[in-house]
Amino acid sequence: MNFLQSPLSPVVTLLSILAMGLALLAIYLKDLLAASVAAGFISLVASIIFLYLQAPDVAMTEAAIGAGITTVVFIIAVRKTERYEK
Amino acid sequence: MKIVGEIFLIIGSLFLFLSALGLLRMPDVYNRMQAGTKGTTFGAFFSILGVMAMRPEWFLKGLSIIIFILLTNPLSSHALLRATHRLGVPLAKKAIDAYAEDKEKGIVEK
Amino acid sequence: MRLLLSTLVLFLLWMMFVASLDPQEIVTGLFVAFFTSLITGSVIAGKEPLKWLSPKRWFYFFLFALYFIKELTLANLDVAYRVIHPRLPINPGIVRVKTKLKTPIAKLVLANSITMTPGTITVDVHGDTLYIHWIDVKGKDVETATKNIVEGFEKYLEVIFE
Amino acid sequence: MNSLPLWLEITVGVFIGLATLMAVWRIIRGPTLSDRVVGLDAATTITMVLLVMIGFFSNRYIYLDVSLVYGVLAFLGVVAIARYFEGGV
Repeated sequence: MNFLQSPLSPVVTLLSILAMGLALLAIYLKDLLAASVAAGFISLVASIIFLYLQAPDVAMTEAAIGAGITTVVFIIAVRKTERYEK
Repeated sequence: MKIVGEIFLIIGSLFLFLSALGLLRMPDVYNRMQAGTKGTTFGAFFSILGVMAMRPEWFLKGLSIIIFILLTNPLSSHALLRATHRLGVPLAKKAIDAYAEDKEKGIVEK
Repeated sequence: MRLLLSTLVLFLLWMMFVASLDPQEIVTGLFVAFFTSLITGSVIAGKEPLKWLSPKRWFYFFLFALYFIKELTLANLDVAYRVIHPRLPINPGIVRVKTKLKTPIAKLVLANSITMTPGTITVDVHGDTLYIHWIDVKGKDVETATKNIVEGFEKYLEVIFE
Repeated sequence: MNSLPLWLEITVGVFIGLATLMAVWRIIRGPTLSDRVVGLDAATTITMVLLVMIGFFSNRYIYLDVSLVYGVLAFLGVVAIARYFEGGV
Protein backbone atom coordinates (compact mmCIF):
# COMPACT_ATOMS: atom_id res chain seq x y z
CA MET A 1 0.00 0.00 0.00
CA ASN A 2 2.82 2.33 0.87
CA PHE A 3 4.57 1.59 -2.40
CA LEU A 4 1.35 2.04 -4.38
CA GLN A 5 0.88 5.56 -3.05
CA SER A 6 4.41 6.85 -3.48
CA PRO A 7 4.97 9.37 -6.31
CA LEU A 8 6.80 6.67 -8.30
CA SER A 9 4.08 4.01 -8.19
CA PRO A 10 3.13 2.40 -11.53
CA VAL A 11 -0.38 3.86 -11.45
CA VAL A 12 0.91 7.43 -11.20
CA THR A 13 3.50 6.73 -13.90
CA LEU A 14 0.89 5.38 -16.32
CA LEU A 15 -1.46 8.29 -15.69
CA SER A 16 1.39 10.77 -16.24
CA ILE A 17 2.29 9.13 -19.56
CA LEU A 18 -1.39 9.36 -20.59
CA ALA A 19 -1.46 13.07 -19.69
CA MET A 20 1.73 13.70 -21.67
CA GLY A 21 0.32 11.95 -24.73
CA LEU A 22 -2.82 14.05 -24.59
CA ALA A 23 -0.75 17.22 -24.20
CA LEU A 24 1.16 16.30 -27.39
CA LEU A 25 -2.19 15.69 -29.11
CA ALA A 26 -3.40 19.13 -27.99
CA ILE A 27 -0.28 20.69 -29.52
CA TYR A 28 -0.49 18.92 -32.90
CA LEU A 29 -4.24 19.21 -33.57
CA LYS A 30 -5.18 21.88 -36.09
CA ASP A 31 -8.76 22.22 -34.83
CA LEU A 32 -8.45 24.45 -31.75
CA LEU A 33 -11.73 23.31 -30.21
CA ALA A 34 -10.60 19.68 -30.34
CA ALA A 35 -7.36 20.80 -28.71
CA SER A 36 -9.35 22.39 -25.88
CA VAL A 37 -11.29 19.12 -25.43
CA ALA A 38 -7.95 17.30 -25.09
CA ALA A 39 -6.80 19.95 -22.59
CA GLY A 40 -9.96 19.32 -20.56
CA PHE A 41 -9.09 15.64 -20.42
CA ILE A 42 -5.59 16.47 -19.15
CA SER A 43 -7.10 18.27 -16.15
CA LEU A 44 -9.23 15.18 -15.51
CA VAL A 45 -6.14 12.94 -15.38
CA ALA A 46 -4.30 15.47 -13.21
CA SER A 47 -7.23 15.49 -10.80
CA ILE A 48 -7.06 11.69 -10.49
CA ILE A 49 -3.30 11.87 -9.83
CA PHE A 50 -3.72 14.48 -7.08
CA LEU A 51 -6.47 12.47 -5.43
CA TYR A 52 -4.36 9.31 -5.63
CA LEU A 53 -1.50 11.11 -3.86
CA GLN A 54 -3.94 12.06 -1.04
CA ALA A 55 -4.43 15.76 -1.78
CA PRO A 56 -8.23 16.18 -2.08
CA ASP A 57 -8.18 19.99 -1.82
CA VAL A 58 -5.74 20.35 -4.70
CA ALA A 59 -7.78 17.84 -6.70
CA MET A 60 -10.97 19.83 -6.10
CA THR A 61 -9.33 23.08 -7.23
CA GLU A 62 -7.89 21.38 -10.29
CA ALA A 63 -11.31 19.96 -11.17
CA ALA A 64 -12.99 23.35 -10.75
CA ILE A 65 -10.46 25.33 -12.76
CA GLY A 66 -9.41 22.74 -15.35
CA ALA A 67 -12.79 21.28 -16.23
CA GLY A 68 -15.08 24.26 -15.82
CA ILE A 69 -13.41 27.62 -16.21
CA THR A 70 -10.65 26.75 -18.70
CA THR A 71 -12.98 25.08 -21.22
CA VAL A 72 -15.41 27.99 -21.17
CA VAL A 73 -12.62 30.59 -21.47
CA PHE A 74 -11.06 28.67 -24.39
CA ILE A 75 -14.41 28.49 -26.17
CA ILE A 76 -15.02 32.22 -25.75
CA ALA A 77 -11.50 32.91 -27.06
CA VAL A 78 -12.06 30.65 -30.10
CA ARG A 79 -15.36 32.41 -30.76
CA LYS A 80 -13.62 35.81 -30.73
CA THR A 81 -10.78 34.72 -33.05
CA GLU A 82 -10.91 31.76 -35.46
CA ARG A 83 -11.36 28.03 -35.15
CA TYR A 84 -8.66 26.47 -37.37
CA GLU A 85 -4.93 26.93 -37.03
CA LYS A 86 -3.12 27.73 -40.28
CA MET B 1 -24.34 -6.88 2.74
CA LYS B 2 -20.73 -7.18 1.71
CA ILE B 3 -21.49 -9.86 -0.90
CA VAL B 4 -24.24 -7.66 -2.38
CA GLY B 5 -21.85 -4.73 -2.60
CA GLU B 6 -19.19 -6.81 -4.35
CA ILE B 7 -21.69 -8.12 -6.90
CA PHE B 8 -22.92 -4.58 -7.58
CA LEU B 9 -19.36 -3.35 -8.05
CA ILE B 10 -18.64 -6.07 -10.62
CA ILE B 11 -21.90 -5.39 -12.51
CA GLY B 12 -21.27 -1.65 -12.55
CA SER B 13 -17.71 -1.83 -13.80
CA LEU B 14 -18.69 -4.45 -16.41
CA PHE B 15 -21.34 -2.11 -17.83
CA LEU B 16 -18.89 0.81 -17.84
CA PHE B 17 -16.54 -1.38 -19.87
CA LEU B 18 -19.31 -2.44 -22.29
CA SER B 19 -20.44 1.14 -22.90
CA ALA B 20 -16.87 2.21 -23.66
CA LEU B 21 -16.65 -0.74 -26.08
CA GLY B 22 -19.80 0.56 -27.73
CA LEU B 23 -18.14 3.97 -28.00
CA LEU B 24 -15.39 2.25 -29.94
CA ARG B 25 -17.48 0.02 -32.24
CA MET B 26 -20.55 1.99 -33.28
CA PRO B 27 -20.55 3.55 -36.76
CA ASP B 28 -21.68 7.18 -36.23
CA VAL B 29 -22.05 9.88 -33.57
CA TYR B 30 -25.72 9.19 -32.79
CA ASN B 31 -25.24 5.47 -32.12
CA ARG B 32 -22.10 6.17 -30.11
CA MET B 33 -24.09 8.55 -27.99
CA GLN B 34 -26.70 5.82 -27.36
CA ALA B 35 -24.07 3.45 -25.98
CA GLY B 36 -22.14 6.17 -24.16
CA THR B 37 -25.05 7.72 -22.29
CA LYS B 38 -26.99 4.61 -21.28
CA GLY B 39 -24.06 2.43 -20.36
CA THR B 40 -22.17 4.97 -18.30
CA THR B 41 -25.30 6.04 -16.41
CA PHE B 42 -26.19 2.47 -15.50
CA GLY B 43 -22.60 1.57 -14.65
CA ALA B 44 -22.17 4.59 -12.38
CA PHE B 45 -25.53 3.87 -10.75
CA PHE B 46 -24.59 0.30 -9.82
CA SER B 47 -20.99 1.04 -8.83
CA ILE B 48 -22.01 3.79 -6.40
CA LEU B 49 -24.84 1.57 -5.12
CA GLY B 50 -22.23 -1.09 -4.39
CA VAL B 51 -20.06 1.39 -2.49
CA MET B 52 -23.12 2.54 -0.55
CA ALA B 53 -23.97 -1.05 0.38
CA MET B 54 -20.52 -1.56 1.89
CA ARG B 55 -20.30 1.85 3.61
CA PRO B 56 -23.81 2.62 4.94
CA GLU B 57 -22.67 5.90 6.56
CA TRP B 58 -21.99 7.33 3.06
CA PHE B 59 -25.59 6.84 2.01
CA LEU B 60 -26.70 10.47 1.61
CA LYS B 61 -23.69 11.71 -0.34
CA GLY B 62 -23.81 8.70 -2.68
CA LEU B 63 -27.52 9.27 -3.21
CA SER B 64 -26.89 12.88 -4.19
CA ILE B 65 -24.20 11.81 -6.67
CA ILE B 66 -26.59 9.23 -8.20
CA ILE B 67 -29.43 11.77 -8.52
CA PHE B 68 -27.02 14.26 -10.05
CA ILE B 69 -25.80 11.75 -12.66
CA LEU B 70 -29.36 10.67 -13.51
CA LEU B 71 -30.39 14.31 -14.07
CA THR B 72 -27.43 15.72 -15.98
CA ASN B 73 -26.27 12.84 -18.19
CA PRO B 74 -29.35 12.78 -20.47
CA LEU B 75 -29.37 16.59 -20.55
CA SER B 76 -25.84 16.94 -21.85
CA SER B 77 -26.33 14.16 -24.42
CA HIS B 78 -29.54 15.80 -25.63
CA ALA B 79 -27.86 19.22 -26.01
CA LEU B 80 -24.90 17.69 -27.81
CA LEU B 81 -27.04 15.65 -30.25
CA ARG B 82 -29.20 18.65 -31.16
CA ALA B 83 -26.11 20.76 -31.83
CA THR B 84 -24.51 17.95 -33.86
CA HIS B 85 -27.57 17.57 -36.06
CA ARG B 86 -27.62 21.33 -36.55
CA LEU B 87 -23.98 21.16 -37.74
CA GLY B 88 -25.05 18.71 -40.44
CA VAL B 89 -23.29 15.50 -39.42
CA PRO B 90 -25.07 12.76 -41.42
CA LEU B 91 -26.55 9.50 -40.09
CA ALA B 92 -24.77 6.24 -40.73
CA LYS B 93 -26.45 4.33 -43.59
CA LYS B 94 -29.53 5.10 -45.64
CA ALA B 95 -31.55 5.80 -42.52
CA ILE B 96 -34.83 7.70 -42.36
CA ASP B 97 -34.45 11.17 -40.88
CA ALA B 98 -37.75 12.86 -40.07
CA TYR B 99 -35.98 15.71 -38.30
CA ALA B 100 -34.11 16.77 -41.47
CA GLU B 101 -37.36 16.50 -43.48
CA ASP B 102 -39.13 18.86 -41.11
CA LYS B 103 -36.18 21.25 -41.26
CA GLU B 104 -36.51 21.29 -45.04
CA LYS B 105 -40.24 22.05 -44.78
CA GLY B 106 -39.53 24.85 -42.31
CA ILE B 107 -41.54 23.43 -39.41
CA VAL B 108 -38.45 23.53 -37.19
CA GLU B 109 -36.08 26.45 -37.60
CA LYS B 110 -32.56 25.56 -38.73
CA MET C 1 -46.57 29.53 1.08
CA ARG C 2 -44.34 29.41 -1.97
CA LEU C 3 -41.45 30.84 0.06
CA LEU C 4 -41.90 28.25 2.82
CA LEU C 5 -41.99 25.36 0.35
CA SER C 6 -38.87 26.35 -1.57
CA THR C 7 -37.03 27.02 1.71
CA LEU C 8 -37.90 23.51 2.83
CA VAL C 9 -36.76 21.92 -0.43
CA LEU C 10 -33.48 23.85 -0.47
CA PHE C 11 -32.85 23.02 3.20
CA LEU C 12 -33.35 19.30 2.56
CA LEU C 13 -30.92 19.56 -0.37
CA TRP C 14 -28.39 21.29 1.90
CA MET C 15 -28.74 18.59 4.57
CA MET C 16 -28.17 15.97 1.87
CA PHE C 17 -24.93 17.64 0.82
CA VAL C 18 -23.44 18.20 4.30
CA ALA C 19 -24.88 14.98 5.83
CA SER C 20 -24.28 15.91 9.48
CA LEU C 21 -26.48 17.13 12.33
CA ASP C 22 -24.10 19.74 13.74
CA PRO C 23 -26.13 22.80 14.95
CA GLN C 24 -23.72 25.13 13.14
CA GLU C 25 -24.50 23.45 9.80
CA ILE C 26 -28.25 23.53 10.44
CA VAL C 27 -28.31 27.28 11.22
CA THR C 28 -26.16 28.11 8.19
CA GLY C 29 -28.34 25.93 6.00
CA LEU C 30 -31.53 27.63 7.17
CA PHE C 31 -30.09 31.09 6.44
CA VAL C 32 -28.78 30.12 3.00
CA ALA C 33 -32.01 28.34 2.04
CA PHE C 34 -34.14 31.30 3.13
CA PHE C 35 -32.14 33.93 1.24
CA THR C 36 -31.89 31.77 -1.87
CA SER C 37 -35.62 31.16 -1.91
CA LEU C 38 -36.23 34.92 -1.62
CA ILE C 39 -34.59 35.23 -5.03
CA THR C 40 -35.56 32.02 -6.83
CA GLY C 41 -38.67 30.86 -4.94
CA SER C 42 -41.10 31.16 -7.84
CA VAL C 43 -38.85 29.09 -10.09
CA ILE C 44 -38.54 26.18 -7.67
CA ALA C 45 -42.09 25.96 -6.36
CA GLY C 46 -43.87 26.63 -9.65
CA LYS C 47 -47.22 28.32 -10.13
CA GLU C 48 -49.30 26.03 -7.94
CA PRO C 49 -47.34 25.04 -4.83
CA LEU C 50 -50.22 22.95 -3.46
CA LYS C 51 -49.39 20.26 -6.03
CA TRP C 52 -46.42 19.22 -3.91
CA LEU C 53 -48.64 18.15 -1.04
CA SER C 54 -50.89 15.59 -2.72
CA PRO C 55 -50.02 12.01 -1.69
CA LYS C 56 -51.45 10.54 -4.90
CA ARG C 57 -48.77 12.31 -6.94
CA TRP C 58 -46.03 11.02 -4.65
CA PHE C 59 -47.39 7.47 -4.88
CA TYR C 60 -47.37 7.68 -8.67
CA PHE C 61 -43.86 9.12 -8.50
CA PHE C 62 -42.78 6.02 -6.60
CA LEU C 63 -44.38 3.75 -9.23
CA PHE C 64 -42.69 5.82 -11.94
CA ALA C 65 -39.29 5.37 -10.26
CA LEU C 66 -39.74 1.58 -10.17
CA TYR C 67 -40.81 1.49 -13.84
CA PHE C 68 -37.88 3.75 -14.74
CA ILE C 69 -35.33 1.46 -13.08
CA LYS C 70 -36.83 -1.56 -14.86
CA GLU C 71 -36.60 0.20 -18.24
CA LEU C 72 -33.04 1.34 -17.47
CA THR C 73 -31.97 -2.26 -16.82
CA LEU C 74 -33.66 -3.50 -20.01
CA ALA C 75 -32.00 -0.68 -21.97
CA ASN C 76 -28.56 -1.68 -20.79
CA LEU C 77 -29.05 -5.37 -21.50
CA ASP C 78 -30.16 -4.31 -25.00
CA VAL C 79 -27.10 -2.09 -25.51
CA ALA C 80 -24.80 -4.83 -24.19
CA TYR C 81 -26.33 -7.38 -26.61
CA ARG C 82 -25.90 -5.05 -29.58
CA VAL C 83 -22.33 -4.17 -28.65
CA ILE C 84 -21.11 -7.71 -28.06
CA HIS C 85 -22.82 -9.15 -31.18
CA PRO C 86 -20.12 -9.49 -33.89
CA ARG C 87 -22.24 -8.04 -36.73
CA LEU C 88 -23.70 -5.01 -34.85
CA PRO C 89 -27.47 -5.55 -35.44
CA ILE C 90 -28.56 -1.91 -35.79
CA ASN C 91 -31.05 -0.12 -38.05
CA PRO C 92 -30.95 3.52 -36.96
CA GLY C 93 -33.12 6.49 -37.89
CA ILE C 94 -34.84 9.58 -36.50
CA VAL C 95 -38.64 9.39 -36.03
CA ARG C 96 -41.34 11.76 -34.76
CA VAL C 97 -43.58 11.05 -31.79
CA LYS C 98 -46.48 13.07 -30.37
CA THR C 99 -47.06 13.68 -26.68
CA LYS C 100 -50.17 14.71 -24.74
CA LEU C 101 -48.23 16.44 -21.94
CA LYS C 102 -48.48 20.23 -21.71
CA THR C 103 -46.25 21.64 -18.95
CA PRO C 104 -42.54 22.20 -19.70
CA ILE C 105 -41.30 20.29 -16.66
CA ALA C 106 -43.33 17.21 -17.65
CA LYS C 107 -41.86 17.37 -21.17
CA LEU C 108 -38.36 17.66 -19.67
CA VAL C 109 -38.85 14.56 -17.52
CA LEU C 110 -40.39 12.69 -20.48
CA ALA C 111 -37.44 13.57 -22.74
CA ASN C 112 -34.92 12.53 -20.09
CA SER C 113 -36.75 9.24 -19.48
CA ILE C 114 -36.91 8.47 -23.20
CA THR C 115 -33.15 8.90 -23.35
CA MET C 116 -32.82 6.10 -20.82
CA THR C 117 -35.24 3.58 -22.41
CA PRO C 118 -34.08 0.78 -24.73
CA GLY C 119 -32.57 2.06 -27.96
CA THR C 120 -34.01 5.58 -28.02
CA ILE C 121 -32.54 9.02 -27.42
CA THR C 122 -34.23 12.42 -27.70
CA VAL C 123 -32.81 14.83 -30.27
CA ASP C 124 -35.19 17.81 -30.10
CA VAL C 125 -38.48 18.92 -28.57
CA HIS C 126 -40.66 21.21 -30.66
CA GLY C 127 -44.16 21.96 -29.37
CA ASP C 128 -45.88 18.62 -28.83
CA THR C 129 -43.56 16.78 -31.22
CA LEU C 130 -40.46 14.97 -30.03
CA TYR C 131 -37.75 13.93 -32.48
CA ILE C 132 -36.19 10.67 -31.38
CA HIS C 133 -33.17 8.77 -32.63
CA TRP C 134 -34.12 5.09 -32.60
CA ILE C 135 -31.43 2.44 -32.89
CA ASP C 136 -33.79 -0.21 -34.34
CA VAL C 137 -36.63 1.44 -36.29
CA LYS C 138 -39.76 -0.73 -36.21
CA GLY C 139 -42.16 1.62 -38.04
CA LYS C 140 -41.85 4.98 -39.73
CA ASP C 141 -45.29 6.44 -38.98
CA VAL C 142 -46.08 8.50 -35.90
CA GLU C 143 -48.60 6.10 -34.33
CA THR C 144 -46.33 3.06 -34.14
CA ALA C 145 -43.46 5.08 -32.73
CA THR C 146 -45.68 6.80 -30.17
CA LYS C 147 -47.14 3.48 -29.06
CA ASN C 148 -43.72 1.90 -28.70
CA ILE C 149 -41.82 4.72 -27.04
CA VAL C 150 -43.95 7.25 -25.20
CA GLU C 151 -47.03 5.57 -23.76
CA GLY C 152 -45.42 3.67 -20.93
CA PHE C 153 -44.18 6.85 -19.30
CA GLU C 154 -47.06 9.12 -20.21
CA LYS C 155 -49.64 7.48 -17.97
CA TYR C 156 -47.49 8.11 -14.89
CA LEU C 157 -46.30 11.60 -15.83
CA GLU C 158 -49.86 12.76 -16.59
CA VAL C 159 -50.84 12.14 -12.97
CA ILE C 160 -47.66 13.53 -11.47
CA PHE C 161 -47.25 16.84 -13.27
CA GLU C 162 -50.52 17.81 -14.96
CA MET D 1 -12.57 -1.97 8.29
CA ASN D 2 -13.94 -4.34 5.71
CA SER D 3 -11.68 -4.38 2.69
CA LEU D 4 -12.19 -6.09 -0.63
CA PRO D 5 -10.40 -9.25 -1.74
CA LEU D 6 -7.49 -8.59 -4.06
CA TRP D 7 -8.95 -10.27 -7.15
CA LEU D 8 -12.00 -8.02 -7.00
CA GLU D 9 -9.89 -4.87 -6.73
CA ILE D 10 -7.89 -5.99 -9.77
CA THR D 11 -11.03 -6.87 -11.77
CA VAL D 12 -12.72 -3.53 -11.09
CA GLY D 13 -9.48 -1.64 -11.77
CA VAL D 14 -8.89 -3.41 -15.09
CA PHE D 15 -12.47 -2.85 -16.29
CA ILE D 16 -12.47 0.86 -15.42
CA GLY D 17 -8.94 1.37 -16.79
CA LEU D 18 -9.84 -0.26 -20.12
CA ALA D 19 -13.00 1.85 -20.32
CA THR D 20 -10.96 5.03 -19.79
CA LEU D 21 -8.46 3.97 -22.45
CA MET D 22 -11.21 3.33 -25.00
CA ALA D 23 -12.74 6.76 -24.31
CA VAL D 24 -9.28 8.29 -24.81
CA TRP D 25 -8.97 6.43 -28.11
CA ARG D 26 -12.26 7.97 -29.22
CA ILE D 27 -10.91 11.42 -28.25
CA ILE D 28 -7.72 10.83 -30.28
CA ARG D 29 -9.33 9.27 -33.37
CA GLY D 30 -12.79 10.90 -33.61
CA PRO D 31 -13.42 12.02 -37.19
CA THR D 32 -15.60 14.96 -36.15
CA LEU D 33 -15.45 17.20 -33.11
CA SER D 34 -18.74 15.75 -31.81
CA ASP D 35 -17.09 12.34 -31.46
CA ARG D 36 -14.40 13.81 -29.26
CA VAL D 37 -16.95 15.55 -27.06
CA VAL D 38 -18.93 12.28 -26.73
CA GLY D 39 -15.69 10.62 -25.61
CA LEU D 40 -15.07 13.40 -23.07
CA ASP D 41 -18.63 13.09 -21.76
CA ALA D 42 -18.32 9.33 -21.23
CA ALA D 43 -14.86 9.74 -19.70
CA THR D 44 -16.27 12.26 -17.21
CA THR D 45 -18.80 9.79 -15.84
CA ILE D 46 -16.21 7.00 -15.74
CA THR D 47 -13.86 9.30 -13.84
CA MET D 48 -16.56 10.21 -11.33
CA VAL D 49 -16.92 6.51 -10.54
CA LEU D 50 -13.13 6.16 -10.36
CA LEU D 51 -12.89 9.00 -7.83
CA VAL D 52 -15.57 7.36 -5.67
CA MET D 53 -13.63 4.08 -5.89
CA ILE D 54 -10.38 5.74 -4.78
CA GLY D 55 -12.28 7.24 -1.86
CA PHE D 56 -13.64 3.80 -1.00
CA PHE D 57 -10.29 2.03 -1.13
CA SER D 58 -8.54 4.65 1.02
CA ASN D 59 -11.62 5.09 3.27
CA ARG D 60 -11.83 8.90 3.21
CA TYR D 61 -15.27 10.52 3.15
CA ILE D 62 -14.08 13.87 1.74
CA TYR D 63 -13.15 12.26 -1.61
CA LEU D 64 -16.83 12.00 -2.58
CA ASP D 65 -17.01 15.82 -2.63
CA VAL D 66 -14.30 15.95 -5.28
CA SER D 67 -16.37 13.62 -7.47
CA LEU D 68 -19.49 15.78 -7.08
CA VAL D 69 -17.65 19.05 -7.86
CA TYR D 70 -16.00 17.45 -10.86
CA GLY D 71 -19.34 16.26 -12.23
CA VAL D 72 -20.96 19.68 -11.91
CA LEU D 73 -18.15 21.52 -13.68
CA ALA D 74 -17.58 19.00 -16.48
CA PHE D 75 -21.31 19.12 -17.26
CA LEU D 76 -20.91 22.90 -17.61
CA GLY D 77 -18.03 22.43 -20.06
CA VAL D 78 -19.97 20.02 -22.30
CA VAL D 79 -23.01 22.31 -22.38
CA ALA D 80 -20.74 25.26 -23.26
CA ILE D 81 -19.34 23.35 -26.26
CA ALA D 82 -22.89 22.46 -27.39
CA ARG D 83 -23.87 26.13 -27.14
CA TYR D 84 -20.87 27.02 -29.31
CA PHE D 85 -22.13 24.68 -32.06
CA GLU D 86 -25.53 26.35 -32.04
CA GLY D 87 -23.96 29.78 -32.38
CA GLY D 88 -24.41 30.96 -28.82
CA VAL D 89 -21.94 31.32 -25.89
